[in-house]
Amino acid sequence: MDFDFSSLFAFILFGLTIGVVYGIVALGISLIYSGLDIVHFAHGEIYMFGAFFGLVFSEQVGVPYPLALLSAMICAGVLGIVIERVFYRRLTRAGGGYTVAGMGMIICGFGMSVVLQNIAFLIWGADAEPFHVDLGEPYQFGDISLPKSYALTAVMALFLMAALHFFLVRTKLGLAVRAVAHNKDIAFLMGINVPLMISLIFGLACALAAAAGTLIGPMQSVQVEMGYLMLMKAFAAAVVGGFGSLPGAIVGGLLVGIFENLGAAYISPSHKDIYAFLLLILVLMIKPSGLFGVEARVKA
Amino acid sequence: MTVATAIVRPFTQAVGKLSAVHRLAPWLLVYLLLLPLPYVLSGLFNDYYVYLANRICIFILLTVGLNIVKGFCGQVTIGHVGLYAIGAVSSALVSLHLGAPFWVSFPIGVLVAGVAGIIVGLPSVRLEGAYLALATLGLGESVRIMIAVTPLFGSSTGLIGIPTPEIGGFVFDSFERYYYLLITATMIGIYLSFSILRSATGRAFMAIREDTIAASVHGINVPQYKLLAFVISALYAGAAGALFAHMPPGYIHHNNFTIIEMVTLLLMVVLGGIGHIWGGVIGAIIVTIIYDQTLEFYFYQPLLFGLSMVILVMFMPRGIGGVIDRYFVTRRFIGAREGKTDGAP
Amino acid sequence: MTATKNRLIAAGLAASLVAGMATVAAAGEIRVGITMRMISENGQKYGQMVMDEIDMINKAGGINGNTINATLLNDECKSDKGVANATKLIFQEKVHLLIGSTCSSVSLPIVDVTAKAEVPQIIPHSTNAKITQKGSAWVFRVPVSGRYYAGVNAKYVGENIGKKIAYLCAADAASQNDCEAMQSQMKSQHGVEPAYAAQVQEKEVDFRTHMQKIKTANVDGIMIAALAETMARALTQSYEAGIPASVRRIGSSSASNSPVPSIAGDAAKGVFFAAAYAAADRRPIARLFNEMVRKRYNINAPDHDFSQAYDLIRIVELALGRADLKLDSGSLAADRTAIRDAIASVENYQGLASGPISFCAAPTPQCRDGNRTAVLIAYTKGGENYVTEVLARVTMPADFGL
Amino acid sequence: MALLETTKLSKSFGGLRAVSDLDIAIEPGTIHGLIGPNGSGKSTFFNLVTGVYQSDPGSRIVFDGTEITNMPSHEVGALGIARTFQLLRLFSDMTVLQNLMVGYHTHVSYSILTAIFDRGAVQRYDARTTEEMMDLLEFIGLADYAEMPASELSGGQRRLLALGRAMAMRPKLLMLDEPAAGLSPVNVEHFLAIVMKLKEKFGLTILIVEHILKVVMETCDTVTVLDYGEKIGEGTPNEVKDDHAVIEAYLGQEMDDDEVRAILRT
Repeated sequence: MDFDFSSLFAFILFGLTIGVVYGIVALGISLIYSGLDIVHFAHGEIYMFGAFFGLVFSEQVGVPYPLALLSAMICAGVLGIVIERVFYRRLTRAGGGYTVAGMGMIICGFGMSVVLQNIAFLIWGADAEPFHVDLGEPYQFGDISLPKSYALTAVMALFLMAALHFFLVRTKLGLAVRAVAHNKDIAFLMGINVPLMISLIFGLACALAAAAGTLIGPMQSVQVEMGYLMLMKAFAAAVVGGFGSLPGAIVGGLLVGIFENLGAAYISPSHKDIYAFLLLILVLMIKPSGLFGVEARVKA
Repeated sequence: MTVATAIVRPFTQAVGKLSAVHRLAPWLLVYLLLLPLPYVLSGLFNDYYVYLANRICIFILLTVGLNIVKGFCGQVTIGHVGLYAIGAVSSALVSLHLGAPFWVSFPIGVLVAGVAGIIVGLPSVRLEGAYLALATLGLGESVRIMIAVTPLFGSSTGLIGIPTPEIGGFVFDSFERYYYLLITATMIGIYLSFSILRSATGRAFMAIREDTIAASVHGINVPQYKLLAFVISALYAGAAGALFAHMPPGYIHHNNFTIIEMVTLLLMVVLGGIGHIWGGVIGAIIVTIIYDQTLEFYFYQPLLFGLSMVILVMFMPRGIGGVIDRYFVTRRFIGAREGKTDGAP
Repeated sequence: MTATKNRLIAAGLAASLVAGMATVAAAGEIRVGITMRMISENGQKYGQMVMDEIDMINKAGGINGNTINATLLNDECKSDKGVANATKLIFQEKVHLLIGSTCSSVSLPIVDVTAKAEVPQIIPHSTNAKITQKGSAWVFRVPVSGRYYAGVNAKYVGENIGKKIAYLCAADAASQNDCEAMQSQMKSQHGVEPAYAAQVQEKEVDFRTHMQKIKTANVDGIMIAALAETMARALTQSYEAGIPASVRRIGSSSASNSPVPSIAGDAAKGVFFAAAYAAADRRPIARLFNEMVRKRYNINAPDHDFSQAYDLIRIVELALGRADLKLDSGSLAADRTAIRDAIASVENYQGLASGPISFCAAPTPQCRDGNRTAVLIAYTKGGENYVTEVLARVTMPADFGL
Repeated sequence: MALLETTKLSKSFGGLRAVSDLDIAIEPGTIHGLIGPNGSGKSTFFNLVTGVYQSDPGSRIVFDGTEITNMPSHEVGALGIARTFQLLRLFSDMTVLQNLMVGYHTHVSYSILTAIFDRGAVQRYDARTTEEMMDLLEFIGLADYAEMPASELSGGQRRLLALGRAMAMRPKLLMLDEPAAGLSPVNVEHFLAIVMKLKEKFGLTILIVEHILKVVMETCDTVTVLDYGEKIGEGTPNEVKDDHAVIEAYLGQEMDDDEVRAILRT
């Protein structure tokens, strides 16, 4: 393929617009990890559920798109809180013993993703559902056309990140969340309602995933299987940025987006989904803590 | 629990007596008892159950290997199907393109999977818990994608017509005949896993699982043992893969190695009992049979499997094997208390 | 005491398990096993249609007085599950005839299973050319083999659209096969290489990189070979990328599936493809069929998967009627052979399909790829209520593409 | 010559200097005490010696004539340094006997290949090891619990098991990290008695970190006092007890008599 800068610019732009979506999902994963010390393997399915919620509100209930986005976020947030309260809390509280603590959580998350995926399958079937949001003609940058939906996604994503940042840094509730993320025992001693905060963290993370799903739905259509690949990429993004680091998740998402688009454009398009994983391995080899992560200290 | 006792107790007693004769005696006896199984199954039921027995054997090899790295060494890998796929594809390729007999391609498949295990293991030994799970999850899927898009590895058509093994004119071309091969490999696999795990190596694995730092301080080279566990499990996966590839009808396709297969393996290990040597065996048998019996409810099957995984982890984290272990521990515990009544420090 | 009791309970459990697993095959019925991909909505509906049709045959008195007992299993389009299903149907259900599968990657290994067990297998919808090239005497294919589609497509494209074609091929068995065959046909018929060719993943969601490249390559047409949903996404994104409608979009045979127009919407307009059935068919039989499917399964215009499944059942009905079946406990093998020979004797069956379906006894692709006629169809309107038109109907020589 | 000698041993975590230019020499055959307030670097010292942490450049640790600075933990263990942990870190899901067998790991002479291909030899070897370990369990009084999972033991038994596991390594230097924490006075006596017997029997050198000063005062030959990662005093228990700097660091000035008594357990 001939090389020219206009194409390169286009590919980077494509990478950025999809990367921002990876970033939002990764943000949720990072939030859960820093708050609860668990890796949420069912987050891809929450993203899928979010997309379906958005679809239902937009196409079947018939509310305007922005309202559908908000409703989907709320629904997914509630779903997340229910899952956390009913299933995960039991495991995190149980503690002790290798089977229960680490591995149990991962297996439970894995099982949960199968459960959620199949519930969605029973409700909505396996076929992709069209999600029509007509925003008008794409933007034109010279030879490159950028559909408005992608532009909107990028704007929305940036807005969500800013909102989350504002919430965490500027509000009292956000401070409490950060305290819980930092150290649950101390937060408890300071009189913070730790279980409530954990639910809040989980709900927030799931709402973010739903936002991503609703934003990307119109561009890629909504399907039960969509969660798994998104999970892989969002994990890669979270690890690349530094697990548990919120700005890192965004930067990681953008990097993964650009990396896989350039790889697909210049190396081989059929290996596209592998590039995210390659980036993940590369980062783990060179700097296991990720770009923004802090080296964890072993306590003997 | 008591029903389980009734099943387990006479069995353990018999094994105890036999072991006194020779340590291999119980193994040989079980092997000889299992050899004519195809005739029993096809006589009692039909050939389909022989096929199921073959599937179970392959799953047992996979879960026993997975249990070593996961249950014993405590490393959460989700990329086991990737290694399984590597074993299958490499053995198939060697026999398809180089015309090598099974007896050459099989060890090559196992070795290639082992080497892949080393390549994966080297970065993985530095990773802990969640990171390892993520990295291996990506690995499994990457292997599948590589197979799916590379024409040499079968791509979307799959590898067709992988030759069946043959020894001195005896061709393992039916499910009954292939069973002999599989049961032999499975028995050897289980026996070797016992040999490894009931030795200093197995104890080192368990120590790493329980407490990495304490293990290291007590003289265990943690990275080396983690790598070893990885490679051993990769060898098991490779063997299972190669056996799967050559099983009639000799066809492999990348969609045999998806995340769903990994979930099934996980369920088998969790149900049988993580860190219990027989766990994978029990899990593989039960899950395969339940899967078969619920085939007609295919809409709800994955949901059922996912849900049982979640519920097992929540309420029975050590699976069936754990319950059996617990029974023995309780017995010994009571025994110890009764034997020593004057009170310990 | 309790130990004995427990042992009894254990023995009872084992015994009931054994009893549950052993099923006795009843005599006097024709047993048909079906393995299909029962995941997608359409997949479920084809399966439903096949079962409904069999029910109707039974209600109308069966075949020569014998009822058909059909068992339907889901293979999820996975080869190992397909093999397991086929084995279960053949050995446990002791079927006389196996119908399946809808996926090439599942039909391919099952061919060997049925060949070895000597059970006739009839395929409702797998286009991979290799299926019948294995030389099994027990396999019959109702749909059009991928090799014919490619020839028809290439001829039409080269003569009516242009020779500068870009290819986007998804990595599933049918699409890859279609794509490769099309490229080689373009080369042999018109002597051109692809203007752009990329293999994408089976369920790719983002095609913008490719569309950008194709846009700069300035092509006459884009061939998109992919499963329905992937194709629909690619079509939509090709317009988003600003590739004008004057560049024709060519689909693989799965473009006939209804998700393509319903997801792609307006982007489906102008897409053309080769298939085995056109809903726009004006024949009375086709009109009746369309109405039946619309009424029973709530599908606006049935795609060729429906018509092929329907034709298959009619062919099976015909063949079973002709076969001399004993249907007692000892005649299983003889009955299977009789059914095979009866299917092989079907000649010039004219049903819904694009062309007559003929089989013959030799275990060669020429004999076992029943339908050699493809219709070229184009969408004139996308969306849920899509409309198609027939561009051409082409019959290929039996050994074309071998 | 000292059995263990550190020179300019330092460790910083970010900006915090947990251990700073520490020179400590432990003479063979002695019981050396290490005391200091919370966060004075005692545990960090343990972790540096046993290779759990990497020390800062310029540090040097020599054990029995071998430089072990920044040596991986397992090699340090193989050289003959055994330690216990404040939080014990037992292998809870393994039996008591298996815990000891893991301790013995460095002395196991068969390889993985032997384990795979000659199970008989392994069984014979492990049977001999088991006998030795049973002797050790007898010695510490846990023989009856050999087959019990470590998680089933009581608090006192768990401390003993940690000690036994360390002893299974056949160490030259035994490092005990707050061995008496959480034990009742009677059990402390019992525990110390066993430690002393072990020292006699195996000719051990012992380094002990302890909060309960009474323990240190009664058992140690030499005591080193740390504060903020620096050595602020060293000598016999009696010398240290009267050291002004030590008292100030250790007890602070605001403490009343009751608190002092509580710490000293007098």
